[in-house]
Amino acid sequence: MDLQYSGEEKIAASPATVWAFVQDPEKVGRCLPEVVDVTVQDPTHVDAVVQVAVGPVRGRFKLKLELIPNAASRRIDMKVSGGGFGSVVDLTAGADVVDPGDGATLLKWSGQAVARGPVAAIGGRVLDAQARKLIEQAFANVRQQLSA
Amino acid sequence: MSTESKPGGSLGVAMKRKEDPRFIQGKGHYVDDISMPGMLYLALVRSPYSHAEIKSIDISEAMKVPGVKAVITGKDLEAAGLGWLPTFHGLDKQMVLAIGKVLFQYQEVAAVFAETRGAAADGVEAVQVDYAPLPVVADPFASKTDKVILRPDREAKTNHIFHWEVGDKDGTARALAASPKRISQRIWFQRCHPAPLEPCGCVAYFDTMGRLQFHVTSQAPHVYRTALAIVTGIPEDKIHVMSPDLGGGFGNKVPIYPGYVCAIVGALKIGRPVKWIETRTENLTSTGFARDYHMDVEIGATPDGRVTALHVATAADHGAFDAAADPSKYPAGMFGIVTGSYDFPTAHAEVDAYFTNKAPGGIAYRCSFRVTEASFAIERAMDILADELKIDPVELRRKNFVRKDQFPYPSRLGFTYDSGDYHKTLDTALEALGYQALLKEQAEKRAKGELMGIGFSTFTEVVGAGPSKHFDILGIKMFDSAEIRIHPTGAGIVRAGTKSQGQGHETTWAQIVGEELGLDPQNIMVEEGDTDTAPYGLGTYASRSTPVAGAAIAMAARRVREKARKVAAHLLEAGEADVEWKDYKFQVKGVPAKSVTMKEVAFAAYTNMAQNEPGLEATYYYDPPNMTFPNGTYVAVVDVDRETGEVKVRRFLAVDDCGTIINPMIVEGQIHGGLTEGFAIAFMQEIQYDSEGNNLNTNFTDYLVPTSLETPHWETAKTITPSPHHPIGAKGVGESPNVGSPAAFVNAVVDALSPLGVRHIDMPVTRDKVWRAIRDAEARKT
Amino acid sequence: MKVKVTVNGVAYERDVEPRTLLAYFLREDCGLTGTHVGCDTSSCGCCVVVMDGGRAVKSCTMFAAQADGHDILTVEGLADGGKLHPLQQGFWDQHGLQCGYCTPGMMLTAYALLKHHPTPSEADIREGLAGNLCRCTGYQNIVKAVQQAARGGQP
Amino acid sequence: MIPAAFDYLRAHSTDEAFAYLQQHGAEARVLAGGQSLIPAMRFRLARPAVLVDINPVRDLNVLRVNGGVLEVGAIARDSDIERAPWIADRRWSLVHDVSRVVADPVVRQMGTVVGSLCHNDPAGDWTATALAARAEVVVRGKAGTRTVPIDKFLVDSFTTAVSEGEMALAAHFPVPDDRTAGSYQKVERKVGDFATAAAAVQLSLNANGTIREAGVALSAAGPCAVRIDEAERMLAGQKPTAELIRAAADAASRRSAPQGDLRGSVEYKKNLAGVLVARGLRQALARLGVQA
Repeated sequence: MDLQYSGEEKIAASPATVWAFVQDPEKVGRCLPEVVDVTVQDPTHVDAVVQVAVGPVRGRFKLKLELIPNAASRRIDMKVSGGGFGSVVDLTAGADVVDPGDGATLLKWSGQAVARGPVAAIGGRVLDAQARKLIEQAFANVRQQLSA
Repeated sequence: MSTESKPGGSLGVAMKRKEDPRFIQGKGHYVDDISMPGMLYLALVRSPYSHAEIKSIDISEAMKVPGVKAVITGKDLEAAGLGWLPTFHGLDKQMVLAIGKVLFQYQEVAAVFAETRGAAADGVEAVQVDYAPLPVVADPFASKTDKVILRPDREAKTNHIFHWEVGDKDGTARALAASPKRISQRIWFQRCHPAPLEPCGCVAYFDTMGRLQFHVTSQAPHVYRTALAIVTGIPEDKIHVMSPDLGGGFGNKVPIYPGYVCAIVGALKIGRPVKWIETRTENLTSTGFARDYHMDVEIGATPDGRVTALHVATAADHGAFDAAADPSKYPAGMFGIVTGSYDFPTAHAEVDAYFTNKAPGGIAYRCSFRVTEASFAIERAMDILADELKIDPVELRRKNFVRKDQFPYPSRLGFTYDSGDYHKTLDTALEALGYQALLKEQAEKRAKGELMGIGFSTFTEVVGAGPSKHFDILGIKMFDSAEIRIHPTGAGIVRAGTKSQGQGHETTWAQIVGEELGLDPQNIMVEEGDTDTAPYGLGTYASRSTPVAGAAIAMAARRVREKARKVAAHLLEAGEADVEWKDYKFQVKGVPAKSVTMKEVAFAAYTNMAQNEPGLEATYYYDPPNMTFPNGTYVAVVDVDRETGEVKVRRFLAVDDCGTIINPMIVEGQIHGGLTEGFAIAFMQEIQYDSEGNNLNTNFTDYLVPTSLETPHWETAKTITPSPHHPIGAKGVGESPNVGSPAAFVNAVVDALSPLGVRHIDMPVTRDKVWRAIRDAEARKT
Repeated sequence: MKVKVTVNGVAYERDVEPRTLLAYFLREDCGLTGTHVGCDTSSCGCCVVVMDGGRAVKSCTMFAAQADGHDILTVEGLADGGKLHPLQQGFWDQHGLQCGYCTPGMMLTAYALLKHHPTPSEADIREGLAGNLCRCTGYQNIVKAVQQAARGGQP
Repeated sequence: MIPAAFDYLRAHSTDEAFAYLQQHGAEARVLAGGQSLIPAMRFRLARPAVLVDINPVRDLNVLRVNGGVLEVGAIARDSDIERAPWIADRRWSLVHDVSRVVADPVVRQMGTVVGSLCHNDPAGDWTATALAARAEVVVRGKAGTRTVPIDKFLVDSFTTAVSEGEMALAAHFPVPDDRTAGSYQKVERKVGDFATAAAAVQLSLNANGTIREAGVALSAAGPCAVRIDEAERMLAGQKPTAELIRAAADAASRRSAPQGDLRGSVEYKKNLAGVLVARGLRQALARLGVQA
């Protein structure tokens, strides 16, 4: 069960500012929707607890976030894995920090979620909606935090 | 058919079942009904990954969960010498709890013991396992490349488990090459699962005498006792296995599962009773699956439809461990029955098995050891041949049937069919069906563009494993046994080495004793499943109960009769030689009026036995001289909805020949149940894995069991061709309907679509597949 | 929490966790093991009991707390003293069971069906039982058993 | 499987239930039928900290025609509709059809209509029915009780206009006139399965036989049940003909955006959507004595 998404965010901040922001585990962790707690493990690893509320799926889920910056191509890749009770959700997302030349920045992102275990079997449809929302909201939060 | 049980003449009586009163009043006794003071609940941590290294298992959080008493992992078991268990036929071994890495999704990783079910589940959730995913091998064809070696623990560093073959390889190849007509088809019998309504489970504890008291859902309790003794080192006298009422088995309750071993180890380590009951998800994802045979079938024939040669090459998906519960000399089970009901001049069958990242197993779901796969292959391929030769599939079968006069028939792949009258069974079906009228209706419908199909399956099975010269499990020969004791008042008890899971042994075994000894079956108690009391037996599966244990009961009864004859002679004041058993009583030869009943003799055996040994009992261990070969003709009539791809089974007729019938009502019940399983397999069921090794059918929402609304109405009929070598001529019938029916369903659908040029559809025949087959065929036409 | 349920006419008062499912309350807190559990997705119907005289419910998909103050009929309450209920007699006469695991749920679903639909056709019965799975009988004899019960219990 | 632990609060009145929900907000879930919630809890997908049981609330257990609407209270069961004496009237044929194919006959004796609407499963049966019948949902929030048209009520997969701390009290199905009939066409692999595809249709005719109003909606054809506006517009005012039915069906098939899964491929489900709308329209018209 894997599910793909993509999107774009126009951010009113310079590419350099955006590039610095997306490499900061604390800041990126805080962008996760409904995040309740963020604990930075090291410069590229952060644990976060998010409150999930999609239909019947309610409760707190522990997520492990790994940031993989690629300075040359100004691309940041992220691995998010989390779950509970024998289920695992592996999200991979990546964003290209693009300089359209007008002083602002274009964040072109794409994401993919792979679910395993009972959550895939039962929550397949629930999961799709939740994973898409998680990734969309995270990148929207990046824009919000940078333009404020 | 008479339904009254009476002393003598209880064979063939549709007697009401003796075991029903407890079930209809909620007084059945299933494993999960057992609860004991201080009993702990065991729940298993399972892997979400299908192939991954285990970096670490952190049980600290779990141990803090209120109610959790202990958590054990593979390393703990390894330290106790129980890390790996030999698989059923002893040619491989299987991890109890994962050690080092996991090899299939939902594999057991850790065992949590807690005071309540809730606490056990909470404990499972708190165990932190760190996995490092490894590349996944999702089918035998990827496995064959050996790019990723799944089992480095084995000596041979390959995923190839075994090559098996039987028959004349070169002769068949030559005959095929020389055949003017030839068909070949890849036929995949998909992975499915027996899913008995009661999941597997056990209660294990060590009593004050240090004996392991082990209540478990087992179809073969004695084999469990011996295997556990060998594996755990606990002396066999200190192991008491009790298999109570079982809520269905269908082969799912033959293997010994990791949950059982963890329960025993837990009970020993913690010193309290431990109950393990699996969930439906655990049952479907980790216990014995069935089938998963990719079969390439080739048949050669003359233009007028005489078959010349058969070749079948199979790639078998055995999952992560080779735990297929076959007799040890038969890695591909009875697949050699693939020539079916047809007299092939030459044949050659071969099977290559491979490891994959899927659950282990393969032998289950009423399969008679791969007979379901073999029968589906030949019955589907014969329809493809009929289509190629433009001959009516009925005529093609009739022309190639083994004739009645050829029995006992030596098949080209090593069996000697005991008896059969295939033409009579076929004609019985055609007449009951009104075949000509159906053909006329089909022609009219086809003219209007409607899709109607008629599908046949004229199968022959091989059951009743089996003769000691060929068959053993863990070295133990596959005999079976019975012990009969008649009490002073003429009542009695029979104990057998089998274990019913709903087949009605408490009634049918009593009917055999009633017939053989002229006693009332209502007063013959039947007991199975308790290894402290029942004589040693190999259990109930592969339709072996009646052919093997049924024979043992008849033979034990005849030993009782011989002993009784001595007491009768004394009562009749006649020489033993002058006393004969006739019309269910002992008579002085030629003087029928001078006779005594078995009831009278039984009383005398305890009160007036003269010089004879008191008491009236006997035991018999029956080693069958040959297997038995039930057959049948099944016919499905279907209508296909072009717009939705739905297939409606309008009629289904099953004519079965299983030799002598003990209880027609119970036989009919077995046929109804087996046909419903065949229907489910043909149209609904599959255990599917994606390329990542994720199981997509892990519960009853996605692994479909048909309800009363989808299940067709079943028409049944019979012919009777007794087995010459069985004491009462019985052949066994439990698996025939599951063996024979899938081909009839699929043949009917393909027949309905044949005007569009469709020649084969793999099971399950879903609406989506049918709709697309129609759409693609119409696209080809324009 | 405290839960008081009348089961087969007998009042049971127990202290249970809120998450206790009614099926396990009946089996383990009341010791009535005739109600069975066969799945984890409310699919199989082995756990069906009858609430308040006429409503068939899957007791694995209901908390014991929801049954507080209600009447529950389980298979153990079907027979009237020694006399079998027409459904029990029907299942026995028509060979409507083999392993017995689905039988309690099947009979209680039929009990509620007959309460609301005393003279059902074969189609009504097959539709009414479509929430209960059986792996042994193929349903045909179960339908005949319910038809016999509807006729007043004679074979 | 055993759910995660939670606190159980039994409400005896709507006010009491509403107070609990306001107090616990996102942590709480309403327990009515529980036929979707409890299985999700058993798999620990749903782990609410608090369950508010509204089954004891007598005034939510209502099923009556009142002021031009069929009022379906929050704990009125599917089976109550299935067994209602008035259900055989052809004006209620859509609602009658769906009440016989939701889930399975035992689940329907606990499952509720309002619960199904609030759950808003992409393959839900009541959501598509509510669209075709142009129902409304009564929701109680901090600012009091409001009536939300179904089109506004269904927001996204498993998401509706009921926000945290709020509670749905009832669903109102307008009472159709006597020249109205409907049909619910559902294809499922077996009883109890989610729909592979499903179409809800309701037609009201003018005296001259033309279509006064048409409701056409699909289930299992997108994030949640979807109204096929184009088909409804096509049908309105027209005389029902075979070509019109085909055009409406094609519009539905075009609009259908299902996911491919074990139940069928995208192309199969899209085609099926059209087939079921056509069959639904034909059956509704047949129930009105019109052959098309």
